[in-house]
Amino acid sequence: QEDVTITVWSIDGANQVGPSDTFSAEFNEMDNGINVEYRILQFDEIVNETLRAYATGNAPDIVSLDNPDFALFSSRGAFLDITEMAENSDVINTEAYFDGPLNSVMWDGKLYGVPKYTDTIGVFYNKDAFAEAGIENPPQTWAEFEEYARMLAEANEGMYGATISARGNEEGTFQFLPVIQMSGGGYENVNTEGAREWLSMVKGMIDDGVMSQDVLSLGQWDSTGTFNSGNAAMAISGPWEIDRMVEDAEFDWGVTLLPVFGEGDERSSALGGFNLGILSTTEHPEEAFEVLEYFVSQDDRLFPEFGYLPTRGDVELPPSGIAEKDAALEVFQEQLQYAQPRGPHPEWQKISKAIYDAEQAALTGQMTPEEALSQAQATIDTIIN
Amino acid sequence: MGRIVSSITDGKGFDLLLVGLTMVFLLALAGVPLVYNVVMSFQQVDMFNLSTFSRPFAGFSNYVEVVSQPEFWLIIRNTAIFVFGSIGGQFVFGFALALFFMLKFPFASTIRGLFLVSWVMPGLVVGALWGWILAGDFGVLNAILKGIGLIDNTMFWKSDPSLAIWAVTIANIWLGLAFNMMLLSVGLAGISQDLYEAAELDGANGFQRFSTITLPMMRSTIGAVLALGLIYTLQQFDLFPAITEGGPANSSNVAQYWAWQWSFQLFDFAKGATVSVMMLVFVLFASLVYVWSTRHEVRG
Amino acid sequence: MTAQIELQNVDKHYGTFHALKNIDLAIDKGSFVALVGPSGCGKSTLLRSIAGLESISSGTLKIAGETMNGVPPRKRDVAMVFQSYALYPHMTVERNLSYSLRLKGMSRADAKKKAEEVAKTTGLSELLHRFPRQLSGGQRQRVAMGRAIIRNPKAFLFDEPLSNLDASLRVQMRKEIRSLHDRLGATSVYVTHDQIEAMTMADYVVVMRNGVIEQRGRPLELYDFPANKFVAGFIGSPAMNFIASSIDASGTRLIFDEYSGESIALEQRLEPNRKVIAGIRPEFLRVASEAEANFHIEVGTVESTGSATYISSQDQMVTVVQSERTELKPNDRVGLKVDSARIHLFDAKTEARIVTDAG
Amino acid sequence: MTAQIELQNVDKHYGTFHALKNIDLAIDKGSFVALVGPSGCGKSTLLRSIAGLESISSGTLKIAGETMNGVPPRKRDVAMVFQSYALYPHMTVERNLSYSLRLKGMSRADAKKKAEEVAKTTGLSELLHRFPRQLSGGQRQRVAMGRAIIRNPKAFLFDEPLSNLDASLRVQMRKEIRSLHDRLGATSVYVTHDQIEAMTMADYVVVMRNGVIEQRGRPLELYDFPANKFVAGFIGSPAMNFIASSIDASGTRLIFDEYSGESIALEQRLEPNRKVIAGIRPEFLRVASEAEANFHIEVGTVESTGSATYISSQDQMVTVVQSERTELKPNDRVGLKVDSARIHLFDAKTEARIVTDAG
Amino acid sequence: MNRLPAPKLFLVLALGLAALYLFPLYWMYVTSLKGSSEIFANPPTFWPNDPDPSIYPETWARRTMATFLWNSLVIATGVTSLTVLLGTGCAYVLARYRSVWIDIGLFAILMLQVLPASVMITPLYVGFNQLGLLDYPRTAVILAAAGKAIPFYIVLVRATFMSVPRELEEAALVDGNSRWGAFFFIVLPLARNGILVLAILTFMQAFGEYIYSKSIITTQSLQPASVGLSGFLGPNSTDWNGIMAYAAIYVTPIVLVFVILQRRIVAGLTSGALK
Ligand SMILES: Nc1ncnc2c1ncn2[C@@H]1O[C@H](COP(=O)(O)OP(=O)(O)OP(=O)(O)O)[C@@H](O)[C@H]1O
Ligand SMILES: Nc1ncnc2c1ncn2[C@@H]1O[C@H](COP(=O)(O)OP(=O)(O)OP(=O)(O)O)[C@@H](O)[C@H]1O
Ligand SMILES: [Mg+2]
Ligand SMILES: [Mg+2]
Repeated sequence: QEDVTITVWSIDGANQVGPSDTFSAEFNEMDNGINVEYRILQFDEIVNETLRAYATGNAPDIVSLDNPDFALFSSRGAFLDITEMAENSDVINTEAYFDGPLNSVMWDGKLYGVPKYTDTIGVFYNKDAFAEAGIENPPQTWAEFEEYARMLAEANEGMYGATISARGNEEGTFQFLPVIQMSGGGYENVNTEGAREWLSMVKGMIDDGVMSQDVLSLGQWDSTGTFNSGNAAMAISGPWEIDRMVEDAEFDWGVTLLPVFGEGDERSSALGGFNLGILSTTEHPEEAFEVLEYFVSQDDRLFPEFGYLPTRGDVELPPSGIAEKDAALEVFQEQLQYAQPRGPHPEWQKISKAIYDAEQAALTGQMTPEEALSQAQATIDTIIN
Repeated sequence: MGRIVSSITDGKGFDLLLVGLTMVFLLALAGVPLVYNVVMSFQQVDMFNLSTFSRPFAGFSNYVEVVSQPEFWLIIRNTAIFVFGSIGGQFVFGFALALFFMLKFPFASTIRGLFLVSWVMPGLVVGALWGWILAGDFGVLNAILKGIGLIDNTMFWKSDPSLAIWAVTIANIWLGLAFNMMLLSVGLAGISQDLYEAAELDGANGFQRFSTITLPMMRSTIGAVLALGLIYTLQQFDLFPAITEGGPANSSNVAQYWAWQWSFQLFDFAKGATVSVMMLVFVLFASLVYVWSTRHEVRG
Repeated sequence: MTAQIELQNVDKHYGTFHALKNIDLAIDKGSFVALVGPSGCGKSTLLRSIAGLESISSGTLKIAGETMNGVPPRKRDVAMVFQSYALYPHMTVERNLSYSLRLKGMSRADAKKKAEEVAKTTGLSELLHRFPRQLSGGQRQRVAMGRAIIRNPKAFLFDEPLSNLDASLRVQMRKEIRSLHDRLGATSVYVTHDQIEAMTMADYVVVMRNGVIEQRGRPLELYDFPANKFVAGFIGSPAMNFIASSIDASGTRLIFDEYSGESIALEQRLEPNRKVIAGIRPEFLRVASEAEANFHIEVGTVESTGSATYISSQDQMVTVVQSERTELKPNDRVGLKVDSARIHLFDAKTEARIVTDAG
Repeated sequence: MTAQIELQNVDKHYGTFHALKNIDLAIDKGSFVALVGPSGCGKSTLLRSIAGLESISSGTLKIAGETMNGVPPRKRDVAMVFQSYALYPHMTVERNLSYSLRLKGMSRADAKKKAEEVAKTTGLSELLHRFPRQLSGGQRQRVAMGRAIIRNPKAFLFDEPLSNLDASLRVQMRKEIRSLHDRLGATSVYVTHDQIEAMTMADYVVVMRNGVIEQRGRPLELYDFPANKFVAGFIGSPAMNFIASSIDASGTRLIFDEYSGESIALEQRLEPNRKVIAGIRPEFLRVASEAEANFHIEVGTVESTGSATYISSQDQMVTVVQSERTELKPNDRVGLKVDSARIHLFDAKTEARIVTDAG
Repeated sequence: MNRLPAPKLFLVLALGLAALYLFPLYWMYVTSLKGSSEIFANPPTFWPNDPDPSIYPETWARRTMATFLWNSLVIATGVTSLTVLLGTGCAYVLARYRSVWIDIGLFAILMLQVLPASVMITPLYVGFNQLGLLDYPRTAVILAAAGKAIPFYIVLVRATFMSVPRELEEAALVDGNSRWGAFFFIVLPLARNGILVLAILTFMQAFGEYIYSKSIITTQSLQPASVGLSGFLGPNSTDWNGIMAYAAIYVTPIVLVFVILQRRIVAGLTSGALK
């Protein structure tokens, strides 16, 4: 009997080894009658490549998508409904997953995939700089965040008070949406007072040179790079930075939860991470599911080997022995509890564009926060209804 | 049969064969997709009917929606800045360099060859490089400008809405300069030396020789370079994702990037097609300019 | 008179090719100089050097007393008709003609009027709106010509300006050029292969060979007293007949060695037994009766242009021109008479003219 | 003899310009035809039509009996020398010469040998390895010439092939072309502006004007019996003198109206009082004593080429050629004698020759 | 013209301009040698503190650049051959005549250029899928990219053909050539400089071809270097010095080859009529 070939598309493995490429290769080695063919795609491309391939009947069997993109496919039945298969599976246990990640693979009460890994954002801060400025604790509220940033900024030494990513793409939404959410809004309802306040605050910081204007164009990775090289005292970013920071940063650093508006207010944070799904066009659903099960069975290796946070509560994270890293991990695990998903909505991308466009319009001063957010709201309303 | 063969070896058949083959190829590989896009701009498209031609008809609704986007006019303006700024810069600097390298001095052609580097570099690399060079805080352009005292404050090339489109334009000028220079050089070399000699004896100084001999004799080359420059600039895509992603707040977004965003970020293929069809107007204009320029060209 | 164009020890090399060799030439203001010489002898090169289109390798070039080495062409204020025409292909005839005027800032209307005038003298009136590619060869040449004569420069340089024109047009243009030259008091250098042009238009003729000036003089001077065999052969058409000869033992008779030793009395006594070349112009040979004949030839070809008849010997060495038609046929044997005063003598070795008192 | 090239009612339009008008011409196999006419009359166009480079607008063109309309140039097997040379700039002289042979499949070595031979006859031996851009104008023309004569085609078409050569080279090339023509038994059409070339080389001369053939005949026929004033004026250099005249009341005397009514007896009786134009060739006018003179002129210019002296009247209407030099000076009044048998008469209106019995 | 005051001065000026222009290239090399955080240093360092050339062999091996570059070469060669083959003749015909039809042809060719590759790819992909061409992905990319390159090539080569005197072709016809012969042996050699320049430009463009390859070629071992490079450009893990090293390896050989070829091209730049 001929081997069955299962194709897997993901963005893992481009720069360093990632879970999907590693597990695919391992599965392939096993010689169990199923071959896995793995293809790396770029982050920006994976959705439209999959769409096109799906439309022309060349789709892969398994694809790994960023969680807000997942609904685009599941809502149209492009992913295989695996609710039953999962129920019968020994490996996959839907109850074990965190709510946020699990929500993103559900549509209409059915399960269309499994969360692969997750992440979220918090505030990194330069402990040395804090000490020098005489600040003892990391900021807890946005007001403190601004106050400290202004204290820490040293324009002529090339040191900014803080850095974020307000880039005009999903990354912008990723960092801005939590602010909306913690001020009582959501993606359906973006024009909150807190969001307006926050935008004015950040705009003020940019205008005063406390934050670089380049936050408008820097991605999270590059933005945090300026933190690592000592050019910003605080950075909003996520756990994927930890390893690089351990290696590069020549100062003491720590992580704290994303600030809130008032003490005791509702917390929120972004929910990042990828999901895995089987496309409904697959000719070998069983074998594909087998592959999926194998991937899930390796979840305990996600953090130690790849630095990704697992999406399940039932996976132990052994300490790495690096104090800063372990401390950071703890913060991020706590933060994860407040993380809220983006969407799910089949037209998430348009909603997201409305959100980051509003953020950019406000921060560049093209519109007041009020105008920007109400315009976004109008756009979102037409999409949702 | 014999007549066909002899027409192909000696007559019009030869011309028709040469043009025909190429035209068929082009129609298949460029004409059909063009039509596909035009059709798509009048339809409702989603992932399921991407590969068929029969889709629900949408009339002009795609156009209406595209035009009513708040960023629409901003993008038109940016596209115009980008296109005309790029062509202008590339052409002027390219022509100046081409003329300069027509002078006889040692290693002229070798050094000219070096300028082609920008053509050699893949768009992705150029985009990334300029992304670095134009960065606000750690960008080398700012460091240099500060170093020689041209500016005091950091210029946020990529993030300042009033600079961003120019930043991309600068990078694009750099990218297209070599193309312009090389083609204009070839054109210049085709002008017979006799004419310059005659003009010089007629009392024309350098500038007059340029304006009365070089320019008119180069008319078809210039027409080609400008028309193609316009089309090329309209297709220039790599720089945008690498430098500004159309941001901040669409202040450097242009039609071609917008079309891409519609199709591949928002997955609204019909709108993407709609924007690209609107770009036809620009190209129509370029094509007319070009065909006009060939009207008076001079055969050697 | 002052020299308007002056070349001193001018040399020009094309790579290893030595195109002009130590040229010394002074051309007076207002004079008309014809430059003749075989194809490839350096005539165009000399003109181009004067115009400044070729840089000379060494020597000095002066125009109107000013040293011109290194001065760009447009500052030399000379007009030139190119052998290759060099018409501006993108301009109509009218604009070709008026180009230099417009450059000098003449108004469009004036330039146009001037162009129309020149077009009239060159017979181009009908063609003012054509482009060069729509013209015949001769029409193009006339445009090239017109482009030069429309100006009023320090010097005119003409490089075979009439070679593609028919006889009557040529006669007319010849007159036109010369009268223009006189009217403007211009200085002209005129390259031509046409003997009549050179002889009738020029004040002076300069004969070149292989990059060297062989002789310079008034037209008839060259015709009557060529400095050497080359010039003698070059000036005059059909060319002078050369017959290898020697002086007899007494020094008073010339023996035509190639014609069975027939001989003729010399006007003057010369060194006995000297080997010489006798040069006799075809127009000074006459078919003569047996009694008168100085020597004999077998007829090779007989050609007539109507006004002139050429009788050539079978060995192609001797040609006779006469204005009457003839009944002679190939292979006829015919006696020729020559006036001994009309014989030019050249040294058999150096080919230089042997100067006799008679001249 | 059969016609090798035959044109029947050939017309050619360039857009609205009618360049060839109803041309009928048959050229016999083996004959050498000279095509002459003023600049722009359509000579090059006619050659190009024969070669197949221009498609004719109407009419029939046959070569060797076959209709050639629409047949591509290469199948016509003609060789052509272009007025503008059209040398291949990327090939050396040798390869320019041997190109057509190589196309016919001749081996490289043979073609090279052939090229060397041709180079010898055209005086290009030294230049075989130069590129066209490194040649002088005359040298280029010789390459163009050589490229044609290296072949053995059905017909040779020459478009002013010698216009840039000096006199002696031209004489030599003339002989070369004609002897080549005879050797190959070829058919040649030869465009030229040089009277001597046309008269001495050609078996037949065709005179064109404005796209129309004015006359066709043996050279001396044209000279002696020009069909009309145009041909009379075109053939012969310097051109025939034309004097507006009339026949007296008795029909026996010709009155030179423009010369204060001086007159001369006619050989034959003509229609009385008819207005005519008298044509007298310059070579048949003679400066004469008061007693002999038929009419008088004021001398305008006196020019001498050495062998010939041109005396023109002040009004430029009359020119006299004589072989002796003269002492005459401008403004002298001089009497001229003409042999009345040498006078051509043309109708003042139609300009056609008036045929008298005397011819 | 050969009476320039100071060729040396021009040389210096030319070198200065070239240095200015080539700065981005220099920056690419320098960046590739920097450490990953030094890249973000403010102010930037003009020479790496601790240059590390081992990045080159590392990148070469880790990114399987040999395979990628080979594929780029295959694709670029294919595109260039196809373009030259189909484009040259067409350009020649469009240069030879002057009529309304020619105008229409030129107009059509330009209009076919209108859509950016990123928009063309969807219909092409659909079409190739139906024809089964996706099973020969490199061939498919070659066809698609040639479709993009040909109009350019035609318009530009046409300008070159315009400068070849018509009479030379006529002379060749009279010498016994067919239209083909005259085209190949007379017209083409005289236009060769323009053709060569454009072929090289086409080659280089095709060497960097990205959008079609990315979508059509799904097997990594068949992908060209541009797609390989884009693999680095993820959102969160960007190894900039690796990218620059990759880019340097990618670009350097072509730059060298080109500079060498350039001399040859220009050395023979002598066209134009000869009377
Ligand atoms: N492409 C063209 N368009 C319009 N008119 C043309 C074109 N080519 C030639 N002519 C005209 O046709 C006529 C004949 O031209 P042709 O070249 O045959 O003259 P030609 O007798 O060879 O003259 P020449 O002795 O000066 O070479 C000329 O009046 C010329 O202006
Ligand atoms: N660029 C060049 N390189 C090498 N030799 C050249 C170059 N230009 C001209 N020559 C040679 O220089 C010599 C003189 O050329 P020139 O053009 O002055 O001759 P010319 O007297 O005008 O002849 P023609 O009467 O044939 O026009 C010729 O032998 C020619 O071959
Ligand atoms: Mg010359
Ligand atoms: Mg002609």
